[in-house]
Amino acid sequence: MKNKIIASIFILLFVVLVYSIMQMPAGSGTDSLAYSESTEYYLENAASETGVTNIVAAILTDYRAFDTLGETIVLFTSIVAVVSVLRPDRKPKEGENNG
Amino acid sequence: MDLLKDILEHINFIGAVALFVIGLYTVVTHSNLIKRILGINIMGTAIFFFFIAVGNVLEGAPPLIDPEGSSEVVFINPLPSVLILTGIVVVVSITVYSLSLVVRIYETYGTIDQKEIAAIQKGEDYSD
Amino acid sequence: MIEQLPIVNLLLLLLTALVIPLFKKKNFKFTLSLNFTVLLIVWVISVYLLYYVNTEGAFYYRFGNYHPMIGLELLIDPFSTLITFFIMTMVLLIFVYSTSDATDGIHQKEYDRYYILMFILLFSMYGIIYTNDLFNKYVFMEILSITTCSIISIKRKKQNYSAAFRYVMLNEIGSLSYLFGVALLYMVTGFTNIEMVGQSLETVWQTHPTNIVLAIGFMIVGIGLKAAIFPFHIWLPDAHASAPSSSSAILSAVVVKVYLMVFVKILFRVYGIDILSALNIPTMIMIIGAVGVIMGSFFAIAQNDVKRMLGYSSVAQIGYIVIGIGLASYLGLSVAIFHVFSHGMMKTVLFLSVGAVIYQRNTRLINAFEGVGYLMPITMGAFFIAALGMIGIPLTSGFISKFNLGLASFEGGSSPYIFILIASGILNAIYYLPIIIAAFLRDNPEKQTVLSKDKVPALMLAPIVIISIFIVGIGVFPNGLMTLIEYAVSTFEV
Amino acid sequence: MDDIIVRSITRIVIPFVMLYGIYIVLHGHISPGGGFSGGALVGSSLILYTLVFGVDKARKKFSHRVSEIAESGGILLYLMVGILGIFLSGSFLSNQSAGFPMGELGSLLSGGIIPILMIGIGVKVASTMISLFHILIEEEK
Repeated sequence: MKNKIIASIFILLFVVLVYSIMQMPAGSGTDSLAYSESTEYYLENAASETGVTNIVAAILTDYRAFDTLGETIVLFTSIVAVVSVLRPDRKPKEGENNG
Repeated sequence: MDLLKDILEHINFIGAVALFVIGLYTVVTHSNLIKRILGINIMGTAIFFFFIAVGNVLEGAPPLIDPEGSSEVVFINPLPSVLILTGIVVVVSITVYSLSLVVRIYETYGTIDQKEIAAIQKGEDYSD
Repeated sequence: MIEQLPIVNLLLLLLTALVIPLFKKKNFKFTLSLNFTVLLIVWVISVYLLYYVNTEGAFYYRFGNYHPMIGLELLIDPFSTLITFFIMTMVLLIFVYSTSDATDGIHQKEYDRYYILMFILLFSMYGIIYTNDLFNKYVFMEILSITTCSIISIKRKKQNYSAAFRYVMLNEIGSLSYLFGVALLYMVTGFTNIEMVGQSLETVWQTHPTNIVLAIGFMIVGIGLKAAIFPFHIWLPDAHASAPSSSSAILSAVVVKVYLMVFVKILFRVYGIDILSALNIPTMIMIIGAVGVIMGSFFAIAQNDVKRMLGYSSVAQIGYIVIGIGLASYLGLSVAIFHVFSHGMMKTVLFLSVGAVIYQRNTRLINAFEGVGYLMPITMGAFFIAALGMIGIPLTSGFISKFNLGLASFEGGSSPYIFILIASGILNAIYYLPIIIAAFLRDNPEKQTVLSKDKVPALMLAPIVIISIFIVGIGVFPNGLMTLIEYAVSTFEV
Repeated sequence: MDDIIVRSITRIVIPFVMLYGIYIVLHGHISPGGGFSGGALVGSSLILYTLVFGVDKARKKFSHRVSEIAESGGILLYLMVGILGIFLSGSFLSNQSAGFPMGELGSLLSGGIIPILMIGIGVKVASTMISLFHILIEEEK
């Protein structure tokens, strides 16, 4: 019975989301709101400013390079985190110093 | 009739939202830890799908400029593709970390079911 | 040269995190002193930036000198320098404590991993507060959530693993719904820079309100989950109960506050006060905060594990800050930021003194605190001062924030919240006083009534004593901090 | 998995997969792909090697020391390029304004710091994948 209620809550959430999506701008053309002047700037002078033909790579490593730096740090932290969890320098005996 | 046309226009976003709600449902209701990690992955993919749907342009070419001469080609919006490149790596590293936790939980609790873990915890709450 | 300082801060923290694994062979004292010098340098730079920004005015740090519409930028203004100053002061003192108490369940060889994670945690907190771009903030929030989970799960106990796992799951739902909010905003504005989104939202508010309403909802839920605001606080008590005391001090005194400041930044810079009041979001936030204050204190009373009780009392104190934010007035915001400072100090003293008690007496059950006052006068003295602050007794910073919060809510025309403040003061007394009474008035099992010095290393006691002096100091002369907060709050048009 | 057919096939396939991965990383700024996808390809070829030839042989090929250097190396390369940008043009990670050689559009050496950063990211992603895989595999024993 309990998961019937939970399921109906999620269906209600889905219906609300779909209803609100129907009011959102659906324009998937160059006139859509997301296609702002920053996109036009990227497409027009990314090649000339960064000398690279793949604009995604240009944005990734030149305009928003700090994002990608954050990205590599996420990778570095995930290694340190997994090593701190899985790589005991000696087998963790239960009842190690407590508290 | 225009409702159908309207839905067709928004079909990408509706699909993304459906995936998002499914992922949320999996994370919230399932008690098996691995299934909850899968739910997080579904939610992550749903949001990246939504990002791409936002940046999509009908008959838009991938944002590669050919050096010879820029014939009038309509490109898609490159920014969402950059953002989700970063997002995918984030969801991967979160999944790896939570999987390593699940390995440890299985080793110490002997089970990966949230209810059993809670029962064990309730059983010996102050053995600390 | 001055405007390079923010990047110098970030790079120093990052380079130390990368350099520590190379010093495996050196003895551990070398790494500790290296870490301490770096933290000190970054603290000095943050203080200088705070001074510079308040005198010269805010400035931007643009990566690659691109226009903010194209590239990323850091915004160094009175608000971000004040919060980074708070972060670094707290972490510096907690670091001093953790050098000797890191044995609390962490293996000898795990030390360097613990400090790598702590430095990356600091790097991501600095990044969150400095950055002026919504997606960049999301990337740093992810780094913060991985590092906070791993400083909880670094202790090899099974409670830690399950607490860390639950924290990862809830944190991940939080950041993904925040990202969904960012996607919705991008869909309507085409920018991810905070100020540009804020400006274009005013025009878009008339044409596509549903997008903005959905984005506000997802962002509030997302950041609420991460900042442990009341209905989404489930992970905080378990995480605190099992984590090592220095990490739970960092977690509750600093990390949660950073998310609350992100909450303030997004509400008042991205959306602006008129959209918020059109949807009467501030009243909703105040109700959430008030419920959090009361329920948090109720749960805290029912605990008998000290750390879990402190975790619930953190949830209650976060409710205060949320009420301050919800007032959405000049005084309300300055009270919220003041309470970030005062609660940060008090919670750090409480957690570190409990850690010292665990270090010496290996127990953490509330009813095992009998007569500890005689055995450890300094630690329990500091615990006493901090507990008074939490209850809100005059002469402590806790009283100042409660008094101003009452004033602000009275001014803001929502005076019923004053009763909530009084009720929560009483509830705090109900769960803090028994510990103090047990510690000082009852005699301990060893029947020792003469005051003996704490058998705890001096490096652990120093931060506890320093911060408790500050609690009383700021309680008596708050106007020094108040002017800084005034500068910070003036950057928001509230 | 010491089946002779699988071992010989992987011995043939792995160099090509790795070559293709390196190709994608190097041509990241001209054709689609780049640091992330190229690094993932190189990483998966290493994982294939570990799966087929077992962890201890793979550990000899890609030891702890190497994986640690590759990890911090990737980020240090990134930071050095960024700091270079500070000295040359006063802001972290700047490219054209820092006067890096832009090269001719569409050629391999075009785009200033972009190919260097792409290589940094590719090395980082590949070493992260392979060392995570090794940690998780070693946990079984």
